[in-house]
Amino acid sequence: MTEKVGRTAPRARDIIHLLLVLFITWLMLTSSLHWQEVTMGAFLSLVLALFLARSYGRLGLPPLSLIRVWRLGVYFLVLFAEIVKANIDVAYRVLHPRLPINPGIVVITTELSQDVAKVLLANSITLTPGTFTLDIQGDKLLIHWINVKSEDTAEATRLIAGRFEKHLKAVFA
Amino acid sequence: MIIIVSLLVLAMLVAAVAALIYRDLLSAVIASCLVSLLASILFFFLQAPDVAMAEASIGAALVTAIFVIAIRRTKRYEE
Amino acid sequence: MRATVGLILLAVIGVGVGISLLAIPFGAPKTEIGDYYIENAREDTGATNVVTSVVVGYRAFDTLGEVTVLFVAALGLGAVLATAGGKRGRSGVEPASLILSAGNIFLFPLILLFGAYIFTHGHLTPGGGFQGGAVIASAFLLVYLSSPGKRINESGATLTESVSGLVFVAIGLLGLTYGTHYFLANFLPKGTLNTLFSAGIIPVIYCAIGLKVGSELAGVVDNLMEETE
Amino acid sequence: MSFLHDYVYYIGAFGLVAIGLLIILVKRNLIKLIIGLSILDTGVNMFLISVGYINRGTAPIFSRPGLEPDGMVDPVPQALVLTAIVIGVAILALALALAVRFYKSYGTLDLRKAKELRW
Repeated sequence: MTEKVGRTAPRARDIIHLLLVLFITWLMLTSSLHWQEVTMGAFLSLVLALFLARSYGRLGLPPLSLIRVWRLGVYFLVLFAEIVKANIDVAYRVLHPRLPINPGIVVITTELSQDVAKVLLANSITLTPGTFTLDIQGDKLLIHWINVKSEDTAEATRLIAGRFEKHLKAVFA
Repeated sequence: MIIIVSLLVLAMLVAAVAALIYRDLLSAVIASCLVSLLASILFFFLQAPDVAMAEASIGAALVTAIFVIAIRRTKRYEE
Repeated sequence: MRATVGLILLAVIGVGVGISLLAIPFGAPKTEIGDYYIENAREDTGATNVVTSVVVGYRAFDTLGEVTVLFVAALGLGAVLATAGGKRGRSGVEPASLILSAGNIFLFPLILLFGAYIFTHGHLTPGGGFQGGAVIASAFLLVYLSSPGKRINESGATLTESVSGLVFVAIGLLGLTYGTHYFLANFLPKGTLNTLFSAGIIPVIYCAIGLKVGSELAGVVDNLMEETE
Repeated sequence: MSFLHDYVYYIGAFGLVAIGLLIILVKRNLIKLIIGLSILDTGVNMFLISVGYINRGTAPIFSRPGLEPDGMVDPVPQALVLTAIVIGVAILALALALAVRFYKSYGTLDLRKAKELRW
């Protein structure tokens, strides 16, 4: 069945989604609105989008809307704040003379269903100092934690993923 | 400026010596990747951005990947 | 014995090269041709990046030879690794984790776009066909890492490579008939300085080089990864 | 300090060439030899680029209108090195393919073990 799915024509939604992502990236790369740059960018984005939209569709991205982009922006702000907080925490632990760490590996579960949402969650956890995603299997994430506060899965999920999951669910709902 | 450059050159030579003495070929390849990376920064300081880009994308990335693939197909340790 | 001979040889070479290095002044202008290129590259080729105008303008024929060397090396690599009637496939590979495979699907188009950005802007900013081609090849490397069993479309890669090589030669031959009548003459209009569609044939050749180098290097990686029994 | 300013890049380039040569002369493992070749390659490129440098020079790109042609570094060595890097990767890949082939034929990467190649 998967073989057959791979051969079908790409959906228009995926093409438009990828096209927009590529075109915005191109505008950021060139940082110019000269008509030649815009034409070239539109042409390259269109070619790449037509060729690659089929595999892109497998990511399971939600339909595009402005509110989602806004929520994604909010999510990045939350992520930035969390990174700053975790940085201060880890710096405190490293500089403390008694080194109050308790490293270990815990398993957490996530309620997110889309692959790309899980990857975003895993990368956010990795970006935050002190926690590091080792692997994803199904809805379970394997986390290395510098200061294990709880071995319990539900409690660890609340402490590590809770702060991101709420916003990610809003983005991908 | 000159102190930064000297430190970079020193680090590059240390990485090259590390590539010489490691018995583990994988470590030696990573050390030679470090040589290429530091050389690309030095190329940038020498006002050669084109060459710095080529060295970073080819010398540091592709060459390392090709070496790692070749080591996977042969042996990892030098006897 | 071998090490001793090597060290003695190295010491001799080292003293010789060291003495000659001390005689070369650092930071002083040396070649007159370099000054000529810097002064005249903008009028002659229309490219703002002087290195690009040397590589694909003044010395384009040399670059054609270099691309040929790369092609022959890739061909030789395929010939060395191929065994007659061998079974092709990759053994002992595990599927990559979700982070790598999903991240690869998302990043692959962006890396290709970045490579295309580098080689289309070769005449304006640092970069060009060789760097962009290497970026494109590294995108295919990411595909190999995320799904180890996957192969590139070999006929597609060969087609891209041959067509871009042909474009390079065809543009050179067109220069013989139009304009100033020499091989690889810049016969297209030079356009306004510092815009994307300028510098005549330089961006076209650099795009061809970018695609050619990209498909060749991806083919090299593919050939090396292939297990032949 | 002035000595360092004049010669630090030359020292780096020369050191890389020397270490690369040393690896090629002393080691017998084929892949180690190729690593030495790549380090030597980087050293030679480094030397060529540092010969083309001009004190307080700018990169040879007219990206802004105000740039003067006088203070630009020499573009010719840069074009040469760009070529050399790409040729270098092709040669390395070919050499590694030969090493893989050697390993398949002799079951080892050690040059001493292959009698026909001993010197």
